[in-house]
Amino acid sequence: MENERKLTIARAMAESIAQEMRIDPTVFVMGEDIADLGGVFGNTRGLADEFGKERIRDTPISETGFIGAAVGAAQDGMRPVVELMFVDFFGVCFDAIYNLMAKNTYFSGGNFKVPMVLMTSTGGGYSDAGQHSQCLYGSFAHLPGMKVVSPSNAYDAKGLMTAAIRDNNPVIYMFHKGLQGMGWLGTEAGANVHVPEEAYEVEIGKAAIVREGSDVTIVSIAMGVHHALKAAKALEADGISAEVVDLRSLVPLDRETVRASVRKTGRLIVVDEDYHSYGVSGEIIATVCEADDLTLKAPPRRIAYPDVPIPFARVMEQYCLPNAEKVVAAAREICRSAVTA
Amino acid sequence: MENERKLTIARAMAESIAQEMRIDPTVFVMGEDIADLGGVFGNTRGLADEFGKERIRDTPISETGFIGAAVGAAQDGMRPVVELMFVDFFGVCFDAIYNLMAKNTYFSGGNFKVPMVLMTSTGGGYSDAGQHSQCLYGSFAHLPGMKVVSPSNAYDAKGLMTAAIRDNNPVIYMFHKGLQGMGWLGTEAGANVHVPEEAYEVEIGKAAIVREGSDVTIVSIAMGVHHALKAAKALEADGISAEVVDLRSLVPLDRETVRASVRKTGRLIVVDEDYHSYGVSGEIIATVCEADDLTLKAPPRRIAYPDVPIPFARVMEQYCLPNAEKVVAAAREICRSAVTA
Amino acid sequence: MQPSKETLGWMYQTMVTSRRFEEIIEKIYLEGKSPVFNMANGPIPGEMHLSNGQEPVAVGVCAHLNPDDVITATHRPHHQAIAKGVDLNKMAAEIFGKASGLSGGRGGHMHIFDADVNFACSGIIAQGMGPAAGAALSRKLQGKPGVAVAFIGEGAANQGAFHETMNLAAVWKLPMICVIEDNAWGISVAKETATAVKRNDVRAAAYGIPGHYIEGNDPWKIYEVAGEAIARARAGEGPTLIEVETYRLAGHFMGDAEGYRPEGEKDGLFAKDPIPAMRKRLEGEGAFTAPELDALEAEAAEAVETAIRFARESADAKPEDALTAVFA
Amino acid sequence: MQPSKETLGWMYQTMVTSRRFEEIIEKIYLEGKSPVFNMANGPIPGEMHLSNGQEPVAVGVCAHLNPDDVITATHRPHHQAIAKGVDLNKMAAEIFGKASGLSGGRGGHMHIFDADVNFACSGIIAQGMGPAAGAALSRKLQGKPGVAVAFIGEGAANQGAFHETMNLAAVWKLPMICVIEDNAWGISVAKETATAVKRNDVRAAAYGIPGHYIEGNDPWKIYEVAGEAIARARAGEGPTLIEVETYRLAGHFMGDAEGYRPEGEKDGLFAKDPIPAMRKRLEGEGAFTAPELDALEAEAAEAVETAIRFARESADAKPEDALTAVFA
Ligand SMILES: Cc1ncc(C[n+]2csc(CCOP(=O)(O)OP(=O)(O)O)c2C)c(N)n1
Ligand SMILES: Cc1ncc(C[n+]2csc(CCOP(=O)(O)OP(=O)(O)O)c2C)c(N)n1
Ligand SMILES: [Mg+2]
Ligand SMILES: [Mg+2]
Repeated sequence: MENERKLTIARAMAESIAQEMRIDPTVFVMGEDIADLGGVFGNTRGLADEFGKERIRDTPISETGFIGAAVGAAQDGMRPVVELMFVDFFGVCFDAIYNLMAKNTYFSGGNFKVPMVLMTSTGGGYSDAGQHSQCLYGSFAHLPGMKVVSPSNAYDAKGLMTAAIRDNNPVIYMFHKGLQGMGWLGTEAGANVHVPEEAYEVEIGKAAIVREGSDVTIVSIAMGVHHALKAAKALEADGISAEVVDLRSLVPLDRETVRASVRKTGRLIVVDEDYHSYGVSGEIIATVCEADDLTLKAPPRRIAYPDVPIPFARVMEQYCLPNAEKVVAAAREICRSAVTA
Repeated sequence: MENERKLTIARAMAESIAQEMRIDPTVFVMGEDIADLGGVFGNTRGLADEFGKERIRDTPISETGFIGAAVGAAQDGMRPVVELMFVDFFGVCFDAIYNLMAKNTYFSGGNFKVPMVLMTSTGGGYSDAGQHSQCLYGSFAHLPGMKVVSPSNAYDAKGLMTAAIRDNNPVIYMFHKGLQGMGWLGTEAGANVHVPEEAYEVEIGKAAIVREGSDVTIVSIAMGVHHALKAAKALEADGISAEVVDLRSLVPLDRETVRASVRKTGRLIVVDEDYHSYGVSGEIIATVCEADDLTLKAPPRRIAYPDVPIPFARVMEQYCLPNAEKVVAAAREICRSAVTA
Repeated sequence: MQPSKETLGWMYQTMVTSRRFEEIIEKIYLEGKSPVFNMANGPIPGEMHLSNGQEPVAVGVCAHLNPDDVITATHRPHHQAIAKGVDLNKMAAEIFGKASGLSGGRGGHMHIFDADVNFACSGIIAQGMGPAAGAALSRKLQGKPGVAVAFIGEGAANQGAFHETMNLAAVWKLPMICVIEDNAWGISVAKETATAVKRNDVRAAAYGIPGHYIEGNDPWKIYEVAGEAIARARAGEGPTLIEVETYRLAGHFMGDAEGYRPEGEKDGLFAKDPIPAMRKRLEGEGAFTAPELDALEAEAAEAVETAIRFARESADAKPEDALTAVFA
Repeated sequence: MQPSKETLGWMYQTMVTSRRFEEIIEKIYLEGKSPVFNMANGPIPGEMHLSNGQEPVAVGVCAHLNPDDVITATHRPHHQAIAKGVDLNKMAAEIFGKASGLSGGRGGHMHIFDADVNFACSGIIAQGMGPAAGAALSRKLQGKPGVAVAFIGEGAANQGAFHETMNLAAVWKLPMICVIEDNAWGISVAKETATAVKRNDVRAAAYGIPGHYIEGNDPWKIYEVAGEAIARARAGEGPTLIEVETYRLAGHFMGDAEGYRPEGEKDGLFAKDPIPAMRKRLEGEGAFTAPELDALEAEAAEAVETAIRFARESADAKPEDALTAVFA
């Protein structure tokens, strides 16, 4: 395309934050290594130069302190964008997140608003072992009072960030390291797409059909969407037409888009890099199965991370991770009837 | 019964701990208000008198510190039993729980064992509002490396505690406040059952069919089991025969017992006092629906806590909580075909 | 810095308001809870933490605050809320779980939130610290006046949040004050078995900021020390740590048998009840006449009665409203 | 307390072992990562945090420890592991993700665990603190000898876990030492912008325990101060807090361009490299001859080469073994 402006997710995030900071003096950013370093994952690069270190504020390694502070600032009229460097660190500060940030609006009967964005990196695949590679989508999505989003591409990354900053509620913004477009983490080329220069919003709570198909619905989020898209391409050769749903938001969850797709295809596969049990994959399957007007042609399948901590050794980690091949195998299995028919 | 020795869950827990402490000098207890006060929920009552305050050790309000310390003690040959007073407080100390306690065995390739029990109270129903009434079953069960149990009655309470203390792995022991048999929290009479004097184990990872039936399977845990049993009784009058499965353990999850029951009944209801989405209810439904050899006669149903923080006002909280009536209504709806047949 | 007569009158009256309020709440709390005490029953269900005896801390600090200033409080928030000027009627209604309550019954006694006077709570120990620092940061970033005070208990000073936030406030020189109410107990655990130092003011050294310990639950001294700290914060000179010796005249929560207290401790505390003590001094120094103080007390009692009546007569929360106000 | 010649030789040699080990790891880490640096590639994937320059802290402390004593380390654990006597072959194999590694490849460089010498890690900042206190408590409860040392960075001293654990260790008088390696940086954030006090030893006052700050990355002083603290702990007199000025000669992790460092800072640090400095003093004071030191260095180099060879030649972890060892 002539006017294409392909950005990485990292740059798309930073661009959205910068644009909002220009028009809204209450927006500011806090986190570890976000100023001079521009964020370990590049999503605040350049901001300190433009906005200075008062508004782009490096913090001590005190997540409970500064996320709690963000809650207080948000209640006092600011719109903090805060970074928890790796989602894996949520255990040192989760009370500030789920008992304060997520509940103070409710506790106050709506009299306090907590408009803040907590951005945090997810995902493995580059041998960073068990305390730096998790997704934990389910851990956040399970608890009420916070919206949860995760983009699979730069267009959504910018639009979701803009929507999140403007939202009057707390939003957990999870970005997958493997999609950031930072060379040193590998790059999923499919994540770098055209991003309009002007500010725009992608609606929080709205899933996207990123590929249409008729035989099987593959539901995923973030990195999993790329596995699904690759699988869908491979399945074409088998004569299997796969529809891919990119959830984009886990909370609110766009159950209707998922159900409508499965109503059409009659088959469901969920791809989830988070742990298998008690998480996203179970919820999506239940969402489909509990619908009264929906009959599956085959049992649903999930390709999720097994219920084990994430190992360091590359061969071990890759063995555990979802990938396109696993999706293809599952689709072939449950679509056998479709293909023979 | 002549030789019946009905205990509350609180007393059954304390009895198990005392018996293990008598035979194993490495067992000790740590937590807030567990010594002189005997635990806010009575489950360590009497222990300080018998074992002294070195082994029954009151802690500062420093959950990260003392749960982390329990991990270090467990790795050094002790068997700590630790109390997190309310499960709602997990946010101030979750890293010690899920990144250390749950993973150090794996990180060390099995060279470090972490034999400890983390007991914590769950559940609402008595207007303790949104930071003191949660169940959070899904939050713990979702993350690998720790076993998760929750008893519905005093017999299981003792046997699961004994098994947990003897286990070479970390076990999260969740006790529901409404079942403790502490008068001031109300008392679910069904939880107080005969408990043998001698030590015994209830196997971790094994569900129990606590009522047999043929038309619908009601799966639950802890307080929900009592709702299910009451519902099952009420449903008898309608000619609906309900089977009740008490999971007892969430990790490992006894998927086979659940599936076998639903294979027989063809219908599933999950009762879960934890939040609706991305938790236990979705996982159980998915477990059943993904089984290849299982056909449901009606869509599965879940009676869970809605995805909202827990309100203080009694009428609001009761409106949200699962109860027998809600289970009965769901069962009637999905069993209509059975009854007319 | 000595309080004016007007301020002293306000301090005394506010202490009495808080005390009368809790005395009535205490009575009503027990309604429906006998013969068997079950927290779930009665017009006020759930936990109930009274602040009887700790009123001097609230009034000594809040005498220096205006509605724009921010407070974060704890599971034991009534005295602080009343001293900060939280709407008494709506607060009573909240404690009763009524639709007219501050939060429409969603919060209850442990979650008192009043945006009009910038008052918030958390029932999680020490977790008001971060939000107080954040409010202070917000003022600094916006160039708006105002200080933030985090009230915590002495037990809370052993929480990670205390440490992280004090360091943050100090390194960023925030207009924040941390006030520790040292009532000697965290539920059943005595300060000396939980805290490695006798007095938490020494912990100010860990943040390079001023620290003060105030003995004797003394409203005058609290007023003075808090006044200096708040003036310092308003002047942009950064945070202060203040610990105040105070007394918990009630159990940790209602229903607490307090078997852990050494014998006689309670009697000693009652003898030091700060309200009669303050009245005695006010009269003794001739600052107020007995009839003046009686009048202040009568006004306080009336305000409390009005609030309780308002709460009693308000409509219950609507059950299905439980599902609303999750998001703004 | 002055180290014996034997101890000095061990200290020097161990520092050299650690340095040689990391120099080789550094080289191999870059294999497969050019022309495009991608962490996921090469024989050693993932993050790599080198401890070059910080060796004196590890050897000065560990000179007083035996295998029964306990260490908890961080994301930057090599020097401490080597000084504690972690099996070098198995450690190298672990870093390569081999089946013969300490944890069969499950842990990698940030999760070095060796039960034989009571060595454990956590990659989460300050989260080794609690386990160290717990190991110390375990010894106390069992009446067994042994101390526990938690190593953390200066940035970690602003974490809640630091505070909670120091208080716990002090109030329970545990045989624990917290050693803070002050390398002036937490990734890109300078100590003075993150920490409200210049030196963390003043924080000992918050726990009523001894605190020491050691300047100049000096192995002799570290040996002396650590020795006293460890002796104190062994004697049942409780914990000590020690902060040591040290230098991070490498980036935070490999791939770090260190753009945040003031110009020239790195050159100044290289000039203070503790290994040549120690060699110079050992020779200068006549404690060791040059050939003696050469021999120690040669032995160190050989041990490292053996370990790297062992690691290289070991079989890869088996993919499906990822599913094992979750539970004991
Ligand atoms: C993180 C956390 N741990 C434990 C509790 C339970 N708890 C409620 S009040 C309390 C004691 C608090 O003591 P202190 O801070 O001295 O306040 P006080 O009750 O004396 O006012 C405890 C342990 C809690 N609410 N939050
Ligand atoms: C709780 C937590 N927050 C943030 C990080 C990310 N992180 C890893 S190392 C590091 C800097 C640590 O600084 P310091 O404690 O001084 O140790 P150093 O790296 O200098 O050895 C940070 C912020 C983490 N691992 N854990
Ligand atoms: Mg107290
Ligand atoms: Mg450092």
